[in-house]
Amino acid sequence: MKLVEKIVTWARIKSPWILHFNTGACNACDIEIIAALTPRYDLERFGVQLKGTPRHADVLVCSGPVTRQIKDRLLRIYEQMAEPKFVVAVGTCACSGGVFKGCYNVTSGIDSVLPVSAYIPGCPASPNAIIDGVVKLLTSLEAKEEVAAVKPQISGELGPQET
Amino acid sequence: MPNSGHIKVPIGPQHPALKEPESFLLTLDGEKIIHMGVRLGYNHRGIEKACEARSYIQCIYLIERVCGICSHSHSTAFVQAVEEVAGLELPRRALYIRTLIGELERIHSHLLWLGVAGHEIGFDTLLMYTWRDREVVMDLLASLTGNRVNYGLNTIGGVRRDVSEEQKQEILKAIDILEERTKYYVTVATEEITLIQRLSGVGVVSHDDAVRLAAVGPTARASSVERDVRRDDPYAAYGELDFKVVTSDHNDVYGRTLVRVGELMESFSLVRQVVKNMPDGPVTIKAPRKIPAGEALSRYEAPRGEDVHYVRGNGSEKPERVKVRAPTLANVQAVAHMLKDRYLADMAIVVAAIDPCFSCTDRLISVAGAGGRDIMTWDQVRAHGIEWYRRSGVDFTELNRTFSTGEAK
Amino acid sequence: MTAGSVLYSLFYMLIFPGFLFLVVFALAAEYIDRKLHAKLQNRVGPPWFQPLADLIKLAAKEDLIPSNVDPLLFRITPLVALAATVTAFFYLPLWSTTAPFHFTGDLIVVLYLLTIPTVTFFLAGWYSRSVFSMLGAARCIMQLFAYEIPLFLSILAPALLANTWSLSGMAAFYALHPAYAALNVIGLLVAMVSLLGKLEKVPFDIPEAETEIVAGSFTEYSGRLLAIFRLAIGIEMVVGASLIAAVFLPFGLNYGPVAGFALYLAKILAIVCVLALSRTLFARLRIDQMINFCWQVAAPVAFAQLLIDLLVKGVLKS
Amino acid sequence: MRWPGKMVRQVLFSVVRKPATEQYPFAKAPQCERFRGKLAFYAEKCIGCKLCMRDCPADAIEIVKVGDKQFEAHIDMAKCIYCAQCVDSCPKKALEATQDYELAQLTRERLKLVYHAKPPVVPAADNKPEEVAPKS
Amino acid sequence: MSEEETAQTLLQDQFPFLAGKISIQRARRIWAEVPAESVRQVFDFAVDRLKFNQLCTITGLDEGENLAVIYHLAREIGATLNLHTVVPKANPVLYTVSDRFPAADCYERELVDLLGFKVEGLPPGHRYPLPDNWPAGQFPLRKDWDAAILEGIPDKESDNA
Repeated sequence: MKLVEKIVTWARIKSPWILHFNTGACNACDIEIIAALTPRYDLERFGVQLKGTPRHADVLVCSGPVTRQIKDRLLRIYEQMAEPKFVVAVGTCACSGGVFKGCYNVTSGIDSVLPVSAYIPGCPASPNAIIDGVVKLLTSLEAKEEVAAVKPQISGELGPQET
Repeated sequence: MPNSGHIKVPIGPQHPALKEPESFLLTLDGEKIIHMGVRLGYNHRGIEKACEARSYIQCIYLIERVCGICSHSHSTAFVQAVEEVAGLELPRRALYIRTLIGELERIHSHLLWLGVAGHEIGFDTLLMYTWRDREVVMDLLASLTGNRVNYGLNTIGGVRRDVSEEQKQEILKAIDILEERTKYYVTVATEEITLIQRLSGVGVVSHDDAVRLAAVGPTARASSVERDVRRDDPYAAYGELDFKVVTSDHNDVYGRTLVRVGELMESFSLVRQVVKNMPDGPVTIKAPRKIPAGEALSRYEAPRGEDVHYVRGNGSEKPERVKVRAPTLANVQAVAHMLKDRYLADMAIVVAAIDPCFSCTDRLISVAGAGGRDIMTWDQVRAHGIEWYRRSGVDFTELNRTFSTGEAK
Repeated sequence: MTAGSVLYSLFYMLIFPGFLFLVVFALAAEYIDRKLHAKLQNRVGPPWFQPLADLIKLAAKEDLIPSNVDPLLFRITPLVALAATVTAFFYLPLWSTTAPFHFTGDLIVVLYLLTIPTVTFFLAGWYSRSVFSMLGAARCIMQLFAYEIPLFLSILAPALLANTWSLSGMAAFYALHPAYAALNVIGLLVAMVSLLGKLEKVPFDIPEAETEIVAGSFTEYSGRLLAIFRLAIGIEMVVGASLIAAVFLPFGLNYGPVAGFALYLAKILAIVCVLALSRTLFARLRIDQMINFCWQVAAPVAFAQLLIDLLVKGVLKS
Repeated sequence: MRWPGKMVRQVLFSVVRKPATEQYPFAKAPQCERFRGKLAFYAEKCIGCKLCMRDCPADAIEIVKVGDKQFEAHIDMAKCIYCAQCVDSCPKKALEATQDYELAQLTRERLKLVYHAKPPVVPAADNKPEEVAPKS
Repeated sequence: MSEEETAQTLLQDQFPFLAGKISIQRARRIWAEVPAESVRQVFDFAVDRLKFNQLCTITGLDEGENLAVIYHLAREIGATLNLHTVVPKANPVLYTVSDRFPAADCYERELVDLLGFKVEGLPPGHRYPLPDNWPAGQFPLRKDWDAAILEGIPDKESDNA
């Protein structure tokens, strides 16, 4: 039984299929996400495939501050995904609303709507940063308890790990 | 699919063909599109209002993020307007650098478009190759401005980063590579027969329609409408550079492809000219924090067409009013026209052909569909399906329960 | 029928060259297809275990079944597809002139068994009750009508020449007179094109055109059921390739099992590579273009092939 | 008659050619020197004019007075848009945009960055703020 | 005489009340103050006779007790004519130009929703640009508007606009 679980976890880590959803971003993060799939960065090395339907996807990659209009749809798409599923917030707006904080039609970041498993800041997050984030997420799945995988920052002090 | 009974297909907000959350409701008769409603506004963030609460410097970065692909276009259009209000005379070197980045941005945007167009018609190889080569110009932009996208180069009264001599050499080298690659794509685009079959005759807009619908940018130029702000209303350094406005009389997606590829070639020559005659001197002048009262209109030829920015100052640190008109708004009017009586299979490429940038468009607006219910919830889709069965003689009413996905069987 | 023979057939069906072998083979083929695709696009591509990982991961995911579909049909269609493809495999002579199971007329059976998956795709999509699935299903059937005729015609020709309706019989015939196989080159081309259509690969991936109708018939499928479908498609690729190999490339069937097996693998590999190349090179056709192509180009060419073989046969008779 | 498959030569050539893929994250290519990554703050230079806070488009940075002539910076990397306007605005060069872009974290809290002020007795030998392990 | 000055004189000859109301800001930028009642004639004249046949956009402004609107007209090559006209906030009525420029339709609906203009002759259609669950009488671009009003409203996408 243990072995089976091991194998399944291995399979999950080795084939994350992503669904990309723009929740009101400025396109910058979106083109960088596509760029991460093209030859120079080639996310398929890690088994990542871009899927069109929530049904097939394991990871929901969101970019952009959640606009009032999109919030519903975001939830609905998340519901349509099959367990186990993860949400990755790509870009500063997705992490916190960023520069759009205070615009009357945006909420603040994906985590105001969905549970987020990985934050990838950057405006836009460069393809390398996106790969870095994906790898960190996958390794965290491997080492069940999450934050262990994240290296401490080079300089400066980070906030608390869990609150 | 039996041609009895029309079926409504919601495309988006989440759909593989759209990298942005927009929604088109297609009414299909078999595979033919007989009506299309478009609904934008999923990207509506309310930027214009937010600008009135931010200082000019903060506004630059906000406006830059109206759209990530044409970020330099928007920020330049904005700072041009502000500088005109403030009555600043910019150093020529700054203008040249803006032009340089603008053209590089056009190159990256058009290459991007070529790849996306390939993807939309299932020609992923084209996507892969164009985006691979696009990385060259991305690296260039990164080394010039410090970021691959959202360059943050403009500031009121000039540009934040200068161009060094060795960078000029880099640019010329990169441009040579890109030109050679682009020549290759020209041959592919003009000779690959499966490509041409999918592009030519699709999404036709006649010259008169293009004028009537006020199309801008490559969409208009592909219908032989000579509109190019760079020539009609010169800004930055375009007055001193020589280039020709690329047009095509194909009126269809194929024409738009040719126009964009042609503009790539023009951009290469423009970049070379800029690098060659870039004057020396400072790249920025001291700009006041408080911008005097006044108003200005600024036009800019973004990769997708004409950007229009209107700025009114009131002597404070914050603008009184900022108005943005993005090119896609002018073009989206044409899409419904193009799609009439086309095949569903053409929808993706036709929409892509105007190189839509809905996030620009939606910075404030959301176009309501031309009649009819716009986007259907899944329940509505099902209701439709069942209704449609009944018309074809089968009754599934008892199955018409509300849609619940959570359950695992 | 003795217990021994029963055991033998069981082993044959389940282990080698039956189900297990097929699964491994299909995964390998999918890997080669994807890796080569990536290489052709100047990328690195997936690691060798990728198809396996995908399969296991999907199998371990939850199945979502829309509450307004018929659960039984929704679940059963993937299994039917899988069963049909696997069964078809047993009638193919792989590395000897005789297939494990054969009777006169098994050619027809194989062709129809290979049609069943497409039909199940149609049913799956049609009863998924979502717009995209239904469009995908409709396109499946249209495409079926488009490519089946050329495929049947092109395979009919060699059968006529060999004067038998049994694949094994054909294999035996061409093993005797290999020269005649050279006559069927045109048929080979047509068959390859039809196979592209059958496997729904670019330029004929219209039923699952991602940018138009999301994932076609499979839009509503997830988890285990999707895994089975993917497996069925993978096996269909191998079986289709094996069919073409058996009919059009009947070389080295009587050099004994080892050499024969190696040759067989080589043939399949070659065919898979051609498929990958074509899916790299072309843009997707529109459904109308596809149908026109199949009816106006492929079918007539196949018919020409038929005439050639008939003439040759007449010459032989006299 | 024009045959389809114009890209065939190019495509077949790439089979033998080395892929264009970078080996990231196994081999890290250096960033261009103008790259705007994570912000670094040199407390000993800061004079607390708070121009950075004033110009930040996303109010991601906060300068807190912790003592006489001692300031510490609280930077929210989840808000920062890495425009480096604060670096340009700072009159004393107390802020710098580093090359570090691998900022992904699994929790929002981990994205909050705190640069503590140095006690004035310590000479500002190297421009690095003191290394402090993440408190858990 | 420069292109701009020609346009200026032509306009002033046609409409005497425009004398002194037309300013040339710089090359290719002409601004004109037009009284609300005659804006449509000036507009048509500019489009038909002076060949300002491209409507860039329509900008709406909140000028304290008045609302204002600017029609940005452009020539294929060269100058831009900006017609600025003011209407009282109490009764902000405009006449549509969407019969001349189909694209103007959405610009004008924008004015209606965001600044509370009343545009007469606008073809019937859905409200635009704001979502359907937007509270009535709220015009975000007015200076006195406060985003706090949105707190109570559920964030839903409007399914049938």
